[in-house]
Amino acid sequence: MFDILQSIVPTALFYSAPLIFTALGGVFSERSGVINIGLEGLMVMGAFVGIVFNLTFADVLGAWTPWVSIIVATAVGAIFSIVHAVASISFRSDQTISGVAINMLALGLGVYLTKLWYGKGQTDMVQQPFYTTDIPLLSEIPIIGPIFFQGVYVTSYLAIIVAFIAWYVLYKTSFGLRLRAVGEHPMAADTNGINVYKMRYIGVILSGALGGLGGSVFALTIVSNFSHSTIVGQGFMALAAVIFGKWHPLGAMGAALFFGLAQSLSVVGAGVPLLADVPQVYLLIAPYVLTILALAGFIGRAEAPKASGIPYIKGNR
Amino acid sequence: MEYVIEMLNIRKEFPGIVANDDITIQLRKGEIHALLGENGAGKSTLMNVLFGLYQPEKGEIRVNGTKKNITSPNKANELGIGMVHQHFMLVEPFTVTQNIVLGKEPRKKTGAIDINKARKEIQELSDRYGLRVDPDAKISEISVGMQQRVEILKTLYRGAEVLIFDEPTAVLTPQEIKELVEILKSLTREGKSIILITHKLKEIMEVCDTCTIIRKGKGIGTVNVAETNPIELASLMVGREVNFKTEKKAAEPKENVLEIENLYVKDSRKIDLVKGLDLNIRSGEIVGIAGVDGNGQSELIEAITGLRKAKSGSIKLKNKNITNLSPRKITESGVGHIPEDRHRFGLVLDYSIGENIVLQTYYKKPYSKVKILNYKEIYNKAEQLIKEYDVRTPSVYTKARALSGGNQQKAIIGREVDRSPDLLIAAQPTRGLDVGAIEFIHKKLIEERDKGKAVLLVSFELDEILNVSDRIAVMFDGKIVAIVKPEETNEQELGMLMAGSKVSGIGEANGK
Amino acid sequence: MANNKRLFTMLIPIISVLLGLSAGAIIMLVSGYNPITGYIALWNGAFGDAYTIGETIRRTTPYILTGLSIAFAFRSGLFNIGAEGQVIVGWLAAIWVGLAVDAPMIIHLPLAILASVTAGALWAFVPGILKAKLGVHEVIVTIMMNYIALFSANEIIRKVLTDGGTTTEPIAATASLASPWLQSITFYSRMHYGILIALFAAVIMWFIIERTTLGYELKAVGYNQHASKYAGMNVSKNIVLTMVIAGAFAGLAGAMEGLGTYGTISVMSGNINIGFDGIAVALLGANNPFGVVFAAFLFGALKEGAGEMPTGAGVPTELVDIIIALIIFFVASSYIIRWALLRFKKGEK
Amino acid sequence: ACGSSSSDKDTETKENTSGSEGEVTDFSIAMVTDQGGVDDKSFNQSAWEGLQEFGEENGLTKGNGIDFAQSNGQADFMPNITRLVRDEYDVILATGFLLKEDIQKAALQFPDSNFAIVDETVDAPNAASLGFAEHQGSFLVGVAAALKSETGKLGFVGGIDSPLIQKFEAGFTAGAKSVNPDILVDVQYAEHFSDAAKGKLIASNMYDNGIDVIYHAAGGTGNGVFNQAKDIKQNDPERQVWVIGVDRDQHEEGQIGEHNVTLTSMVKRVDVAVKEIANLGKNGEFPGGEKLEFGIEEDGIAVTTTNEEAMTEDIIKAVDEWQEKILNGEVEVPTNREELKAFEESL
Ligand SMILES: Nc1ncnc2c1ncn2[C@@H]1O[C@H](COP(=O)(O)OP(=O)(O)OP(=O)(O)O)[C@@H](O)[C@H]1O
Ligand SMILES: Nc1ncnc2c1ncn2[C@@H]1O[C@H](COP(=O)(O)OP(=O)(O)OP(=O)(O)O)[C@@H](O)[C@H]1O
Ligand SMILES: [Mg+2]
Ligand SMILES: [Mg+2]
Repeated sequence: MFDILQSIVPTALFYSAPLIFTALGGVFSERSGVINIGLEGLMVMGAFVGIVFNLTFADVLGAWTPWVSIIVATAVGAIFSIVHAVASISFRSDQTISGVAINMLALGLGVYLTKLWYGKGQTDMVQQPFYTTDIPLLSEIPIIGPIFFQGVYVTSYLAIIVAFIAWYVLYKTSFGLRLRAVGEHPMAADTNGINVYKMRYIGVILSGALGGLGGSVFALTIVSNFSHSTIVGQGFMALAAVIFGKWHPLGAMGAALFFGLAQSLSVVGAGVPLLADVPQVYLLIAPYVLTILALAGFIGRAEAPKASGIPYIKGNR
Repeated sequence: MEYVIEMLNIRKEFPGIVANDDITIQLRKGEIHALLGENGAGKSTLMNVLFGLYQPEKGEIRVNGTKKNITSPNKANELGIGMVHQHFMLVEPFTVTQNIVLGKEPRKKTGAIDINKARKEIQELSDRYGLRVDPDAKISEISVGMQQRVEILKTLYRGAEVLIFDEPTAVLTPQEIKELVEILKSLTREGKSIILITHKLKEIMEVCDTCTIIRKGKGIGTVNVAETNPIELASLMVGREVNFKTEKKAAEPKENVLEIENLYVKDSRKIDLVKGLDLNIRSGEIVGIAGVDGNGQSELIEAITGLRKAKSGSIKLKNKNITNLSPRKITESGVGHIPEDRHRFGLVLDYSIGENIVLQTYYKKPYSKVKILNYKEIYNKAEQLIKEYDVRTPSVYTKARALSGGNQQKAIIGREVDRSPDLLIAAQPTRGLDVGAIEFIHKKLIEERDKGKAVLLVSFELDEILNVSDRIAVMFDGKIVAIVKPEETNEQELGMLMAGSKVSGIGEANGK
Repeated sequence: MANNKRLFTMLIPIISVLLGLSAGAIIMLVSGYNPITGYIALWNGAFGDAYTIGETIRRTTPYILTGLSIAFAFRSGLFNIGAEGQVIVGWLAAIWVGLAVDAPMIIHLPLAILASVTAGALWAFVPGILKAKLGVHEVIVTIMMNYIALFSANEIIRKVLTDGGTTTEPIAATASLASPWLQSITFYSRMHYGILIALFAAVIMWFIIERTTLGYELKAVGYNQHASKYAGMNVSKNIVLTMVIAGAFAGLAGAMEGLGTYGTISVMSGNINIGFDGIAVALLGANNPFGVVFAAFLFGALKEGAGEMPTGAGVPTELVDIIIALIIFFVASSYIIRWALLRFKKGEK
Repeated sequence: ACGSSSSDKDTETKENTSGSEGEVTDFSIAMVTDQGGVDDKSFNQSAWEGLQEFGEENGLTKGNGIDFAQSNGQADFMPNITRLVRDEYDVILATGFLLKEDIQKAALQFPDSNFAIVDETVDAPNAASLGFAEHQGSFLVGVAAALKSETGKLGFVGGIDSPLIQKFEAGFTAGAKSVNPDILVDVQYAEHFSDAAKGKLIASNMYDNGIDVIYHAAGGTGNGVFNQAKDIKQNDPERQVWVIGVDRDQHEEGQIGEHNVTLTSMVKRVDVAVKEIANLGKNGEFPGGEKLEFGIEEDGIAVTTTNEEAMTEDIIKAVDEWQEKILNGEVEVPTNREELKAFEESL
């Protein structure tokens, strides 16, 4: 039991971390009233930037490279998401359409530039990815330490910390109150003197930043290079986590952890004698079936922020 | 310099329509100034201009004598102008406190909202003006009246000196209206100035000092309320004589159409709201249900029409049990329903008027055959009904969304009445409508009665109940507690009954 | 006024395409390619001769159907991200019938098509029923169903349709949509009769949505569930039905690939993207069946033409993805184009 | 492994067509890539290198006697093949089993052209099938793995469970067991050729369970395996964890500081096969309808020794011995699970 936990928990954590970051981005965006189906594209952008920056500056920055890389990817993700913001907030475009376009644009741009700069469809592997470590002090706690704090990526805990920060920001600060108000009833917010457009821009840009962060963490912990198949569906899983988690930062985190755990279990399960005879396909689809069952069984109905998806036009009811 | 607000020669256009055409209104400090006009006359538009939601094409606004450019609600707030909108501007999942402080939150050093401080400030304001609220309740859990008090507190919290009320009483029960009137008076006592939009002339006579009238976007003039009367106001507003007392013959009720026995219905929170209700309605009579909001009226109607499941008891229509049938079966059995919330239930706002006209009949001949729609028939019908019911719309192809509330309501009434149901349920049918439209709708209800139909009228307007009904059933705590005749009662007595106190001589009745 | 409106609905896609292509030209210039040779290659790749035209049409065919699938769901207020999985199961079912059944063409082909439609419909029934009965968000369920479809289909191909292999035998000729005649006039492109089915499906969708009581109900449910309930419509039934019909369209797209283009099904590694691209097609086509046909054709031509760009002009094919994305942005932001056009018109006066 | 290995689309190597030098032939050959470009560091790249070498020797350049058409997906295969037919190439070569159906169809449709496919068999008089004895190479890396392992537990990570990848699996297991009949081989399939996360999850689980050498035949999914091994090495340089690369020398992927976790790689010399078929074609000896297998004997398969530290003399010696046994027919390497079973029983 202890052994199994010790192998499941750290793997679930590294699998979940990129999803947590990205899903938190989705929460900010959708809470402000802008649907973000473009999370996948934001992750692609983050992965691309994270890898390219890492490859370029590894010699200069040494051990700091992965950290600087994810910061840069965060910044570029934020800037990139402005495209979605301008289209869906200022130009009143359908937010779903704009998000789909973001996905295509990011992948097209990423691979196009890779080919332009590297002359081939995929980059080399980075020399400075993230590595796991034992978290000082915490890893020495008996039982809990080895399970949760040994051989883990610091970025996994960063993701969990960011989730709590996101919760604090959304539910305890005036910024969060305003952001949520704009997503529920923009006109009420407007008549209270809140700049709806500004808040929505911030929401979307935060999603870009966190999506970029998620993508770069994924690339630098798991894949180590960039190609058109670096991000294949993780953004959509993050979107699922947003909804699964009922648009709540901690809920989204929980959902992402659930996905990680389910994936990890399906791999570990293959080695458990009891399950050895179960055809592999059942283990493969188990995480997805479990998600559906969880939703149908006890998560149930979830209401999106009321105004999400609707462009705000001053004076319209 | 005696005016706090002056709006001079304001003009505001929308694509294809001039909503405000050279309107002037001047507000004195400490007065309550009424703004009166038919539906679509341009009242809300004018006030939205003052509140910075719209920019006028022409004209100027002066605040305390100085010209100001009000470019946003924020600017209006800064100038001490607050507005209580017709459709509340409240964030439903938030608490009362959160809604009030939103945009101007007291903060702790950590950056978090200082909820305790906010609560204290709200308490002070609410004590001072008599605005009773529960600071920690969610908006979705409190009554409409309290929601309105939250709106008022929002403006006061922002230091408003001038308050605009857009049809504040349209959604309130008589009790709540009384409270509001007290609040308005206490506000003016504290030196606030108020602009009040309302369709209820009685209210204008009761609380207002002056009244500006607009008709079809044009300013007609301002009168001193003390020097006028409701009849004059109404004709100024409509441009013709208006009848107040609805003309009707005595009812000639015949056989039972609707019989409800021992009905129990739960609300969405799974609490019993209708608790053992008995009621019957006969053909050729209008039964009005009087009651304070939240005593189970909505749940009763939803149970009759099949929109909500009844827990127990029976509902019979012309001796046929229709309890818990599907809405379609019930409609087909002969029930028409003018719903309380016309935007939520009554219309598909993105459908054209024509498509809305066949909302319950689209699957029947001649509107469709073998499941294929016949748009020619549909629009023919719509043309006929918009003429008959005077629905003012550019065409039958116009989306319902683009119509004014009054015209939307007329379209719904046309649709429901035209199907000629044995039982017509009208819930708050005149809410928010101008006197002309109200008159029209009352006439239609009575016409139906005279054709031998049964009509169930639910309204918070005691005037309406007293004027239109042949029998009044008073609903309290999920039951009919009394049945009275309109000519044998008065507002005071009804008010007492609605509050749950028994009046000697009438006692408990079950309508049999 | 009304005239203006119609003019704008025509103009905006055209302007958007032009803007997208201009942006593509700028990107090529900046990255040191010659945009003119680039676009000539693109054109030749899509319409250069009978063969490429045939291939463009072939590529357009499934896009039309997945586009219709997603557009249909959107009209009822549902977001079907699951077309991807529905295509896979449709494809699988069509091939299965194509392989397993022995019958004359007049029975075999319709049966195979029916199988794909049913499979897609069933696959979409799951998110439909969960949404209708339990209120589970269809977006998550359809995403999960995509993965389940992928892995299950692979397993069935390996274990049932082949003996541990990765590609099935070709289906019997009696179940094939391929047409020697169409192939011969297009220099052996893989164009097949499926395009007729796809176009017919567009007409069907238009008819359902615009002319039938079912369409009337579905749209009403999409706009306002409360009013639909009030009007006596069965909201749950309509949600399920919408998903089922949407799934049927997507399943049919699978048949196009299975019975038309490939004649086989292979184990898939990851997404096939016909479903995801369908989202863009639907939105580009404004969820209108004929708009979808137009958008699918644009998509098909650009994607097909892209293949020629590296060989013809040295430009990476991804440029086309960038161009498509930009076109989508421009169409979506039609408000601003409208606004600019109006200013332009006013300025003229 | 596997044609569909991860894959990338490619950029054009910007070479200009220039006049050719040297001895000129009017023979022409072109290739269609599978889902990936000629720079995929794998399969397609190797094939293109073979063609280029052939071109150099015969004075041909890209667009002028040799060429390639890149496919980004299944939908591109047939158009690419047809385009090359219309451009009248003498031999059209497809790299990867994914193109099987299309080449089969094309061969029947265009009887006047010659076709060849790598990694699959097609049946047509004008088509040649170029196969590799991956099982042989896998057998040899299996030998190396068994000798390297300290725990007696090996892992195999496959991309998609298919006959081709099973060939790797069977050969690897047979090789390992030939050295040490008691050795355990844990076989896992990711069901994806580009799911690095899954690869990492599997590798993590395997290394946790005491496996110390993993052989991957999983394309991009293998990235995750390398990452996990390197991560373990980074934290504990003393710990012995190894990855065996596939298709080409994956030494570079295994580098971590001064250590390298790539024990060896099982290299498929697609270039050798491609050059061979080109030469046959040029000489008018195109082996239409035949099936050629490139094994150790034909230089079609190789085991790398780039990691000198890890591939000790002993191991190399053992590998050479087993190679000899395969060459002289002493050992018949199994190619699927059934043959493997029989093989194991015979041990
Ligand atoms: N945003 C808008 N765009 C276009 N037309 C509008 C808009 N807002 C209002 N109108 C039109 O302007 C006119 C005046 O509307 P307004 O809301 O001011 O009427 P009102 O007097 O408040 O009516 P009511 O008594 O029903 O509240 C109406 O014809 C209305 O349809
Ligand atoms: N974008 C718009 N285009 C056309 N008319 C509009 C638009 N926005 C609002 N209106 C119309 O402006 C009018 C003013 O709205 P207001 O808030 O006063 O509602 P109303 O007419 O009183 O209806 P109700 O009381 O039923 O909500 C309404 O008639 C509404 O239909
Ligand atoms: Mg109004
Ligand atoms: Mg009104």
